[in-house]
Amino acid sequence: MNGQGLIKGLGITFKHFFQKEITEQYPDVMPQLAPRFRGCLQFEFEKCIACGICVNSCPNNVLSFETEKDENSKKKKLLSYTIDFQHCMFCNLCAEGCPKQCIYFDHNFELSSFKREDIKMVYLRPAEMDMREEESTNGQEQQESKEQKQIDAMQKALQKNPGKVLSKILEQEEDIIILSELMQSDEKTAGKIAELMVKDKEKAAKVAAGFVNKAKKNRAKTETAGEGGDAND
Amino acid sequence: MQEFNLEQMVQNLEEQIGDKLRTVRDQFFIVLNIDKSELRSLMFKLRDDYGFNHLANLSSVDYGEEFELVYHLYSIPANDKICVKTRVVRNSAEVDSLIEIWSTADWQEREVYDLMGIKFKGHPNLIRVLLPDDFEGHPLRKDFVMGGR
Amino acid sequence: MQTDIYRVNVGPIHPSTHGGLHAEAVMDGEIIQDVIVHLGYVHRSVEKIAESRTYQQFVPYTARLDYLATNLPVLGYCQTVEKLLGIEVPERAEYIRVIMAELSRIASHQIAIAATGIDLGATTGLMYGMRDRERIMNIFEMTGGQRLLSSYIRIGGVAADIPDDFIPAVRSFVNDVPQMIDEYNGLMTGNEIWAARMQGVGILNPEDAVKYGVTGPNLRASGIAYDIRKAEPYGIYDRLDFDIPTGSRGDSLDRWTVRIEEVRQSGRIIGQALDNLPEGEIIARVPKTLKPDPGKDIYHRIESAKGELGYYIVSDGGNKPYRLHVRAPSFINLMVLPLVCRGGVFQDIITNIATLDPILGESDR
Amino acid sequence: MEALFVNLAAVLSGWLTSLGLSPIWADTVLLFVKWIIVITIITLNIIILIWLERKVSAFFQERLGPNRLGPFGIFQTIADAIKLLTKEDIVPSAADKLIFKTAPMFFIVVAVMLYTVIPMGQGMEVINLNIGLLFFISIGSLSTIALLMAGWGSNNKWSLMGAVRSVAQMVSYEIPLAFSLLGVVMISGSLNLQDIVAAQGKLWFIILQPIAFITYFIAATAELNRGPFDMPEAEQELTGGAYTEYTGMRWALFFLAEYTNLVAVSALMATVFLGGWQGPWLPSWLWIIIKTYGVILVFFWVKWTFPRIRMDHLMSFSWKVLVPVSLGNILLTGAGIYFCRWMGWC
Repeated sequence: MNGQGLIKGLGITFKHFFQKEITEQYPDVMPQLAPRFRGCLQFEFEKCIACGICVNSCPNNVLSFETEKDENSKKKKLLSYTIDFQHCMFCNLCAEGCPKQCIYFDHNFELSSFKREDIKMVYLRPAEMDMREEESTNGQEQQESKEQKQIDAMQKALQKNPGKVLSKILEQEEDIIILSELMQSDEKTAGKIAELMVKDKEKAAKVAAGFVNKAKKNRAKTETAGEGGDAND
Repeated sequence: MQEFNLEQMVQNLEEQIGDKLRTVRDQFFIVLNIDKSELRSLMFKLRDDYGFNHLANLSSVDYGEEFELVYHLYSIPANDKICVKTRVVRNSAEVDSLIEIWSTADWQEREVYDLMGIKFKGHPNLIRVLLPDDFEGHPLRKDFVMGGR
Repeated sequence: MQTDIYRVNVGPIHPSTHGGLHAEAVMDGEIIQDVIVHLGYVHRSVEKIAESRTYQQFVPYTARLDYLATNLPVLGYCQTVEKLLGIEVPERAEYIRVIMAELSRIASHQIAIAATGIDLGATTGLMYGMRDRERIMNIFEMTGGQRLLSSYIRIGGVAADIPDDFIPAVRSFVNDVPQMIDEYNGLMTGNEIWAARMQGVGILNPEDAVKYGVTGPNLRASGIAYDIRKAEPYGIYDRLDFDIPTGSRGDSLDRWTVRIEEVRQSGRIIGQALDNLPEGEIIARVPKTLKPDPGKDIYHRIESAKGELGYYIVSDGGNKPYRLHVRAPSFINLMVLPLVCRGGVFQDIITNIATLDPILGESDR
Repeated sequence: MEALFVNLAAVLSGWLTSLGLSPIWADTVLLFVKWIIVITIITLNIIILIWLERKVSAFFQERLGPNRLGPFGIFQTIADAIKLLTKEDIVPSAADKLIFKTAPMFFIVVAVMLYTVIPMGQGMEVINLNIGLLFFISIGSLSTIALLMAGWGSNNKWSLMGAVRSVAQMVSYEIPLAFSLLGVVMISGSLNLQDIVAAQGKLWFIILQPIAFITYFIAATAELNRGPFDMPEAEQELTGGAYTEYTGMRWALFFLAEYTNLVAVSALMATVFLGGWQGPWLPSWLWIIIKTYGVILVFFWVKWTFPRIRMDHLMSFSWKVLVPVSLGNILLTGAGIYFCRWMGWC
């Protein structure tokens, strides 16, 4: 007391005078957002199965949709999906309930707009979705999607345990290691091999062997080049 | 204030008040259902004889023909708890004010009056507290017509 | 000398009324004769809204009651519903909830500290309080996705498991708590001007405090060590070791120091919860539609940052509450504002509002 | 460098006489030119000061402060001035219009008048008044009337409260303010500010009169309505005090006047206690600027650290602490001078 407190306070502010500023330099420097940050609500029309969980779970009637019953498949068909964003409370209840993860929050937080109408987001059924559905009635798309699923699974397996999967098409362990290394660095290769392995195993073995040979050659080349360089020095 | 346990207290009260007091025990509280004519005297007893000095919550529920007033009482520091309920009929919704017993009843009663429309006899300043003075109706009643989106 | 009594409207639009509080001061010169509090400027009819929302849908609304301590009102509501339905919350969720609740308490108290700073003219105090609070906001963003109204606690547990960098962030914050408190004390509490403005201002004696139903730090500042976390432990508070800071005079300075000490105690609680954080589920199996038994009612209360926050829920067997009442501590604490202001000078109104620390979103509901 | 401005003035006056003006007219024109220079300096200073205060307060609070306009945001004040100039000039319908409108002008005129006597360098002042210090104090106290006019004219309770408070405060703090300067006057034996500067050739009066310096600093803070004594404004309590109803340029004038006062009082402090324009190496007019800014920075530092004092504490502090202490200081100074003479030191 008797002025000591005053001097101590002056000391604290004086100390802070020389400390680093904590101001965020938005918009020059965009803020670092946490992965779970909830910015703008996004909707993916093609994934939606029109189950209505999001609409029912929304506390503030932000979400609404229109559906139509498809006569052939007796499935609900989504016609339009509306997000009246001005009432959104960012509670995440819709996204948590969604079984297909087709409604989610992205990281865009600059949501201001000039007009009230601009806040409302309306998603209409894209025309190509209907076209694709017609194709799928021929059974083509179903098969395609089945194949795609297999390829996806194969690719995952390749990434997880390349040795075991590749041993089906390659024999030498050295080659397997080379190829798995190659696949880790290049996703395209992995995708191609996975696709071939599902469709045609023999071709897959050939292609794989080709990749391995190429990799071996490359390696040899770089090695010799490195040696040559050393010699020149 | 003497040493007591809640069961004993309920027994004593039942003896003193008679059939105007009906005790219900649920999972969380001992509920004293009291006729509204005996409410004030019961509350005085609870505060002075049994040390319930903290009126934690004063609320009301609309049950159609009747309103129920709910008082949750606690004692500091003994930490006993009890719930008192009383009912008033909708058409003449009036009950004794408890402002003399606990000053905290002041705004809580005003709130109940404001939102549920129950009058409190003996309240010195029974005006709306949350809604504007010219508001019509009592929104927490079940028959209140809501506007909006 | 004959003087006229005149009325000054402090609020609803005024720099230091913490939101839409309207205190009509009846003044005789600089001396306050009376203060008439007008409420309702932030009234959003939360209780009526609850009647048309399902139990789960109402969760985000509770976050908007005490928006400065967002997890505490949510915690109170979720616990009330869980108690009503008999839902057991997993151990891990209980610990995470305690961490989030205490972080919210610190956040709320830091707002109180910062706002008191600026209300009394120490602008720099505001910045330091807000700066430290920002770290809690970052932790909330990390876990719940939102900074202010994170809506992270759910009925049955919490919405998602804590992310990897959560524990280091909370740890470093908790470790810095004593240093922060030293800074607040050095800049403000120890300052003679500060002490002179607060000491003996707005005295609330313990009898009045209990009579008026005042709870929380304001009650403890009057010397009554009443904390629901100790008196009627909920969650896992009975397993945690912490003290209840109390004051002796019940004046503004006591209310201020009690809050600062509570920040320290909350830091202790968080440290213990982090040490004992078990592995396991984070949310109980909760049915999609919650239908409590008809006619059942419950009053459950927690120690919020402002005091006793209670929910009274009546069920009619449907998936929506038949009646929901919020016992808002700020609403009831504000009732003593005229009492503590009377006889003081005009500037004391500001000090008293700041140290009673009401939050209008909660008091007006 | 040293005599740059003095020589300029001499050249100008010589040129004027060569044009055939009588010396008295030449002096008048010269005075006019000096005034324009002073006002330009004041305006420039204020532009810098407002920016400086925002920057300094930001650094105290770990912020960046203005940083958008120009290097380090130095043009921010100019942008603000343009904004304020283009704002609508609102006069409340219930206001006492004449008083309301004249109050800011009165305030700034009084503030600018203070510069008449401050020596801004060796031989550099508008008028070398032999009662300079007395003039400064008496003109400085006039600003009370401007604040009272503003508060009364606004016809608003907040404004009136702010005005009444500021009158009470400034009247009470005038006394310790004047008393603390008396010690200096006693030692130097003159009210002329140039003489006071000259008397500090060997030793600054801050060393001879430390108590007077502290009491003067506190009283000056109160006179300037700066934190922790910013009663008349007190945003957090009176929402703006005497200035509540003012908008646009009228409002800006008040702040210009406050900063003008700040510079004047700081310059006086530098003159009376910190040796004035005297200093090695650098020219005298640079020394006074450096010293003035040093004092201003301390004012900033104090304002951005302390909470606002309560009105009744403020009054009792003035009457119960500052007045007795400054009176005691006069007694001590008198005794000291007597002692010195008795010992034959001076």
